[in-house]
Amino acid sequence: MDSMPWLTLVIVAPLVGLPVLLLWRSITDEAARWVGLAAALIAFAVSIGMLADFETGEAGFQMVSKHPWVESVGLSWFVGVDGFSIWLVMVTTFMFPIAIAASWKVDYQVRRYMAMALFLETVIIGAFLSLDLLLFFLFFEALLFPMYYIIGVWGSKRRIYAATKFLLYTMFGSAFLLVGILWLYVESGKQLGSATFDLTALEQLDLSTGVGRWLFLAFFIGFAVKVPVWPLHTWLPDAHTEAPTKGSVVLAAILLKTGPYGMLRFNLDLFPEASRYFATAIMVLAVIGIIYGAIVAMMQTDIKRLIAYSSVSHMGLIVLGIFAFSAESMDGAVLQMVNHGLSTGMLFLVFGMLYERTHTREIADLGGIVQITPWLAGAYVIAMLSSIGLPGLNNFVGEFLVLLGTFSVDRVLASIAIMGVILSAVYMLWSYQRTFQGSLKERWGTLPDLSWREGAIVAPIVVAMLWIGLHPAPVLERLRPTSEQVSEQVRTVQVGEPVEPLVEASATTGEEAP
Amino acid sequence: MRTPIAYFLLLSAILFALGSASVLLRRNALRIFMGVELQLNAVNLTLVAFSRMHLELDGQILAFFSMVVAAAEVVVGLAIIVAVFRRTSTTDVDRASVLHG
Amino acid sequence: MIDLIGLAIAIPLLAAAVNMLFGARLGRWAGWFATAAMAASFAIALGALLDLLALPAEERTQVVTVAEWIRAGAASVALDLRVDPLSITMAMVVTGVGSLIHLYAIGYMEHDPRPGRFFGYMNLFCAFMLVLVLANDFLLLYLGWEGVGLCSYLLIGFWSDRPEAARAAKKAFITTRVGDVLLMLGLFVMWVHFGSFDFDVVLGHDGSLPEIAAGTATAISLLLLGGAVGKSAQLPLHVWLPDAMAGPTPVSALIHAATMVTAGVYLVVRSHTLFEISEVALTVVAVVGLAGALYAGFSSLGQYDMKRALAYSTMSQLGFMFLAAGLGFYAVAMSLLVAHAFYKALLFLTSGNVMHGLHDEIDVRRLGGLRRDMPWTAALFAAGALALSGLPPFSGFFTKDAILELASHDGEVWAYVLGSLGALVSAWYIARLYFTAFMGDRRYEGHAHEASPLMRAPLVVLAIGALFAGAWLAFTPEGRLATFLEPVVGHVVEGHAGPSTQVLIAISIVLTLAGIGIAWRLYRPRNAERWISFPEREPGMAGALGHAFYIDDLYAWAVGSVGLRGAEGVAWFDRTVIDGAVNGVGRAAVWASGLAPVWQSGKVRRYALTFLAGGAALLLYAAVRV
Amino acid sequence: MPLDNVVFWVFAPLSIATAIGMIVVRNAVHAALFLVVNFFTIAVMYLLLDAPFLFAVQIVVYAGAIMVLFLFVIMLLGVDRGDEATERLFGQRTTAVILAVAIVAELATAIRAGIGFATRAPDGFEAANPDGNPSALAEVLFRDYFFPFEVTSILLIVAAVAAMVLALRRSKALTQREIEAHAGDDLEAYAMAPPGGPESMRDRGR
Repeated sequence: MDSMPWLTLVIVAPLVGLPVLLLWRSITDEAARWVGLAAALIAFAVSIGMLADFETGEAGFQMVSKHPWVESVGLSWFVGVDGFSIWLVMVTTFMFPIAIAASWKVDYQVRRYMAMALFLETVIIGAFLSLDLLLFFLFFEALLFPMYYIIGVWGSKRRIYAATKFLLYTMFGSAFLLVGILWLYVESGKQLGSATFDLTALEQLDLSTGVGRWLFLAFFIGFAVKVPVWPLHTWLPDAHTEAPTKGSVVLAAILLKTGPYGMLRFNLDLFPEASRYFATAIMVLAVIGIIYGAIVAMMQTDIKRLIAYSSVSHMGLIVLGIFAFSAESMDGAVLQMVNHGLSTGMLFLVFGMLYERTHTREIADLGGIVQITPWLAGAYVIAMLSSIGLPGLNNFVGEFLVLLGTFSVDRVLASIAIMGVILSAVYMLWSYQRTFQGSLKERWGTLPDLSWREGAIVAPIVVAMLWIGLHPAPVLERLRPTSEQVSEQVRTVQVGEPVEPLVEASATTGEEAP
Repeated sequence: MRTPIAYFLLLSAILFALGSASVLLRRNALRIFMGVELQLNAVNLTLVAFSRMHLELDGQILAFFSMVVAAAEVVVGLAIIVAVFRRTSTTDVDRASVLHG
Repeated sequence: MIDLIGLAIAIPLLAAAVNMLFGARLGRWAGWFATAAMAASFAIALGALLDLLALPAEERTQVVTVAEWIRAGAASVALDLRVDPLSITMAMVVTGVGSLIHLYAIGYMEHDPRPGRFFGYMNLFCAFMLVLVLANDFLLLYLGWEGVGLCSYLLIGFWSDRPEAARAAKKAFITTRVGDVLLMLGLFVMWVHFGSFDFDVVLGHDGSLPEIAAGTATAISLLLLGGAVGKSAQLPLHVWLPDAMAGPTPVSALIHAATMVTAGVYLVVRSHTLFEISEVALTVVAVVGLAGALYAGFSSLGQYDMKRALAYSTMSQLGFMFLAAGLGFYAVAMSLLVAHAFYKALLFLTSGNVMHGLHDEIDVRRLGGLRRDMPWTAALFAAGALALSGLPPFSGFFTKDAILELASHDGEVWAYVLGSLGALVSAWYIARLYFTAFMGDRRYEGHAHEASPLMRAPLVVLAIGALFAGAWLAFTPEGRLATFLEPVVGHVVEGHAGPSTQVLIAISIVLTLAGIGIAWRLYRPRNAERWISFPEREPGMAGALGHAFYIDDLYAWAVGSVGLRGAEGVAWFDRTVIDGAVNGVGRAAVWASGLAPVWQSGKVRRYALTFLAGGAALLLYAAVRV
Repeated sequence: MPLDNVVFWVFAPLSIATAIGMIVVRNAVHAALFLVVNFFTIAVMYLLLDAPFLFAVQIVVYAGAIMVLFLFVIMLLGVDRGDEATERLFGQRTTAVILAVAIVAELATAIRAGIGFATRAPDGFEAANPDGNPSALAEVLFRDYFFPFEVTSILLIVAAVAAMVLALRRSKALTQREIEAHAGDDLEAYAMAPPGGPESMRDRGR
């Protein structure tokens, strides 16, 4: 607590590269890349320091630092870390240097590209660490902007369409979120005497059942678009497909996590009663998402789209774990956020390497690649196996815990959700068979295998996957107190009368009704 | 001075309406411009009439300024018409609809 | 040596890593390296076995903690290894037969460009298989379970440039994954009920039974059986096994005959207490096994591809093991498992010799008379066939027929009658393979070269095991293996119903000879034309047998036609309805904003008109107000 | 009938007639000439309203300078005829006429409500123009309105400069033949043309 202000440091760490990138206009592309990588590595190093200072076994927020910022509106620089956010920050700082290194071959506007990447990293970390709702919202919205540019400027053919869709769709969700936040702000002014965005203060608010439920929905829609929860998912395949490799990696690995993280941090904390009330409905949506995403993934002819739909499926599992409210499933959900970041990130990464060589995303154009690039195929296989939840690799642990925790709460939903495990094997292996196996097409005769640089990019992820897969204890033991506390807190809440509030609430909260 | 002030005002109204009609009906930019000048003159007439009625000179002063500004406006307006004509060889304002939504 | 049992897993694992990463540098030494690793592993397992034998019977369950794996909520899974008679028996099979097959594979894969990867996968497989059998809890078992599935996938698809291999690999993985998911569900129920995955808790220890209601036990047992059925290629999840023969032959021998497919039997035997609490589940095991034994036995008769015929034979034999386990004769099931590992590995490897000598020709219609070109191979195959057919004093007799005998004594008439029919068919199909492939006239071009000594040596060892292992394991009054396994599986009280043992033995011998006799009548050299033209004469029957009663085709139709159509429908729904709605909202907004510019026509006079109209309206307003 | 009444009733109809003439004639030169006459009539009205200075200014500035400019531009551009008879904008003519009539009616109503049709200007305007109208105006203009007056001068300078800038030929002028070659082109085509339109237009003209 009284040592280093780790959280503030880790938020601003990526920014150390920005002055160089922004002010030194004649910087060479190569130097710009190194500056970007160095800044991202500094951030990683700082986050290691944060992790080292983290007290294992504590449930609440640690390393909290709070400074008034814009006092006229009650905005304060209020950051803190707990068992949930620490791992999301870790995976962010871990994946960013990798993503930056993976985009070494970008040669258009490199200086701006790197600047965007670093700015994006800062706002994502900021979103994970903010405990002030307005501060969170600022970061949450600010991350759209660099992502919009990364897709729109460095993306592939339909990038403008995808970037616009991404931006508008997520802004649509955020509008609800903003209304919800402002409502709480006003409400806190009434109840606490002074209006505030402070999460720990807002927790104390006494909301009527109806208001709580409407606000829950407003928050939920805001986060559900980001997750994305079925049926709000269609921006994701377009954004993933058109984004450059780095964009896809960051989008899949980190950006999507702000959605479930928001649910975990805000929905469950602020509206426990409504969370319970809507849990079954949301779990049903999540299970639909799992199965539906997998089925649609199966039918894709474009690998990046396939991976994107597999994300829909996997993110459904995370939401399922959150709203099952058992300590195991919550552990699993958070772990799965990390895992999904690693495995899907790596899938995009490795496929991006293949794409650099072949310039096609169509399954039908590929085939037999394994014969000439066994190492690349091997890396893809590892990512694929992780993604389909093979024991010994990271995803299994999370998936297993989520399903186990869910099963103890709702057997039927868990039993349906587990079909996703079969379907994931189907679509992954089928696409692997058609792209990497079979007879080699002549035009790919001379593809080079993984270079040392690419191997060095992939290797840390593989190590992390194996580490989490074989020895998840260090992650879980820092996670467990928090998830136990949160799940306990939600489960002890009584669900109020189910019918009356909605009509009444719509009369009082008319402006936020969708 | 036996003529009621209202007659001047009515004349001014009619001239203004006719100037407006010229603006609305003609397509030649120059003739639209002439319509505008007629409108301005109609208004000047009103100003002077009221000046007479209220026994104040301010109305005349305003009319005077109006004339000066009109002169400036005509200079610039005609220059614009000439410039547009140079590019497009027409003074038909209906052809100049680039700024449609 | 018991404490070092972890090394039995670690050594092949390490060797696998070395082979996969640096296989290219090792070149031809990769095979020797991998075999050495397996031999070391075998030595450790053997040492553990000897240590175990030195202990008194009741102390023969040892748990070795290696590390902790998962701890979340209350879930804690330690990386414990269990060394007890059952697991060490399995470990001996895996390492012993595994070593021999590795040795054989050195010769077999001689000309392959990537031996490093092949042997890496093989070693990895053995490591996972050992994790599976040595696990002390179900979660670790599950790790091994999926791990061997992965290796099976990688090895079936090893020649990935062959489309049928890639397809078969995918099919194998996905089909077994269906079973795996059932197993995982079983684990969940287990967790909800016991709050633990530990064998001692879930299965009871030191003879005490777990505290569980019969209904829950049935649920867990049937879900576990689901996993076993998938992995052991039993009805109805058997369709992957015949296709899996697209992999290299040592793979078929090791994974799809000797070890991995027997994991299901191991699982049932291991969790027998649960199955016993739920009587229903045990009966289901027996029924599934018996049905599989018969179904696969007849299906084998319709195959012309030697390896496919052997695959169905494997399935049939596994059916017998399930039958034995279902009837409660765990020790016999295990001894059949051990014996089968020897003779089926031998049979596969000899058919591998045939492929090796004849450029991958494996269709018996284009073989024949191999006895003359490949005398060693023919003799070795004959040894395997004898062991399988169940003639005394060879292995099959002491294992398979022992099951029937016990069934009869227990008064399980239906099991005995149908099982005997299965035994007859077994003798029939294996004799058929020998007669058609090795006897009669050559139907192939050129010269089939005999396998090299390096490839023959392990086969000889296997042949000795195949012929006599059954006898050796059974050769004490109680049965040597049965006594050894007693601390784990309990003692079988033999019944006294039905005919006496002597009569049963006589019947068994007669049936076996009858099977061989039928095969001789149908497939002897001078009838070659007849059986080769059988499909033309009896297309219906030949088709049903050859397609294994069309179950696979039914699945293919269900998946390929119904399933894919449905999935296409969902994808269409996603594109047009869900995304259509999203884009529709966008289009609506664009359309709406397109309405406004209609007014902004760009016509100056229109603007002037509007302006004037506004002025007139304002004046009118003023006039009305005043 | 007093003289001013007579003058009014002579010049007011003339004013309206010339305004109508300006609208209806086809030839732009004729329209301009009608407008000149109209400005004269308005100048007379100023005279009637005891504003002799504005009378003079009206004649000099409007009827003289401005209308000469108009005529000059009409002649320069050669667009003295050909203002099309057909109306292409739907309902423009009808609406315009209705609006014109409506405005007259509304203003008449307003005048009637405001000052009544019979109100006459009070006498005693001479008191406001002690030394005659021009000097009285000068008194007010250069005392009360001095600053706006000076601003006006700046405005005029700016306008003059602006006119020069606008009329300046930035590139080589189009030859008459090129203008004719593009006479039918739509303005939009040039809006779509790349920057440096005249150049590209010249290229296309070749």
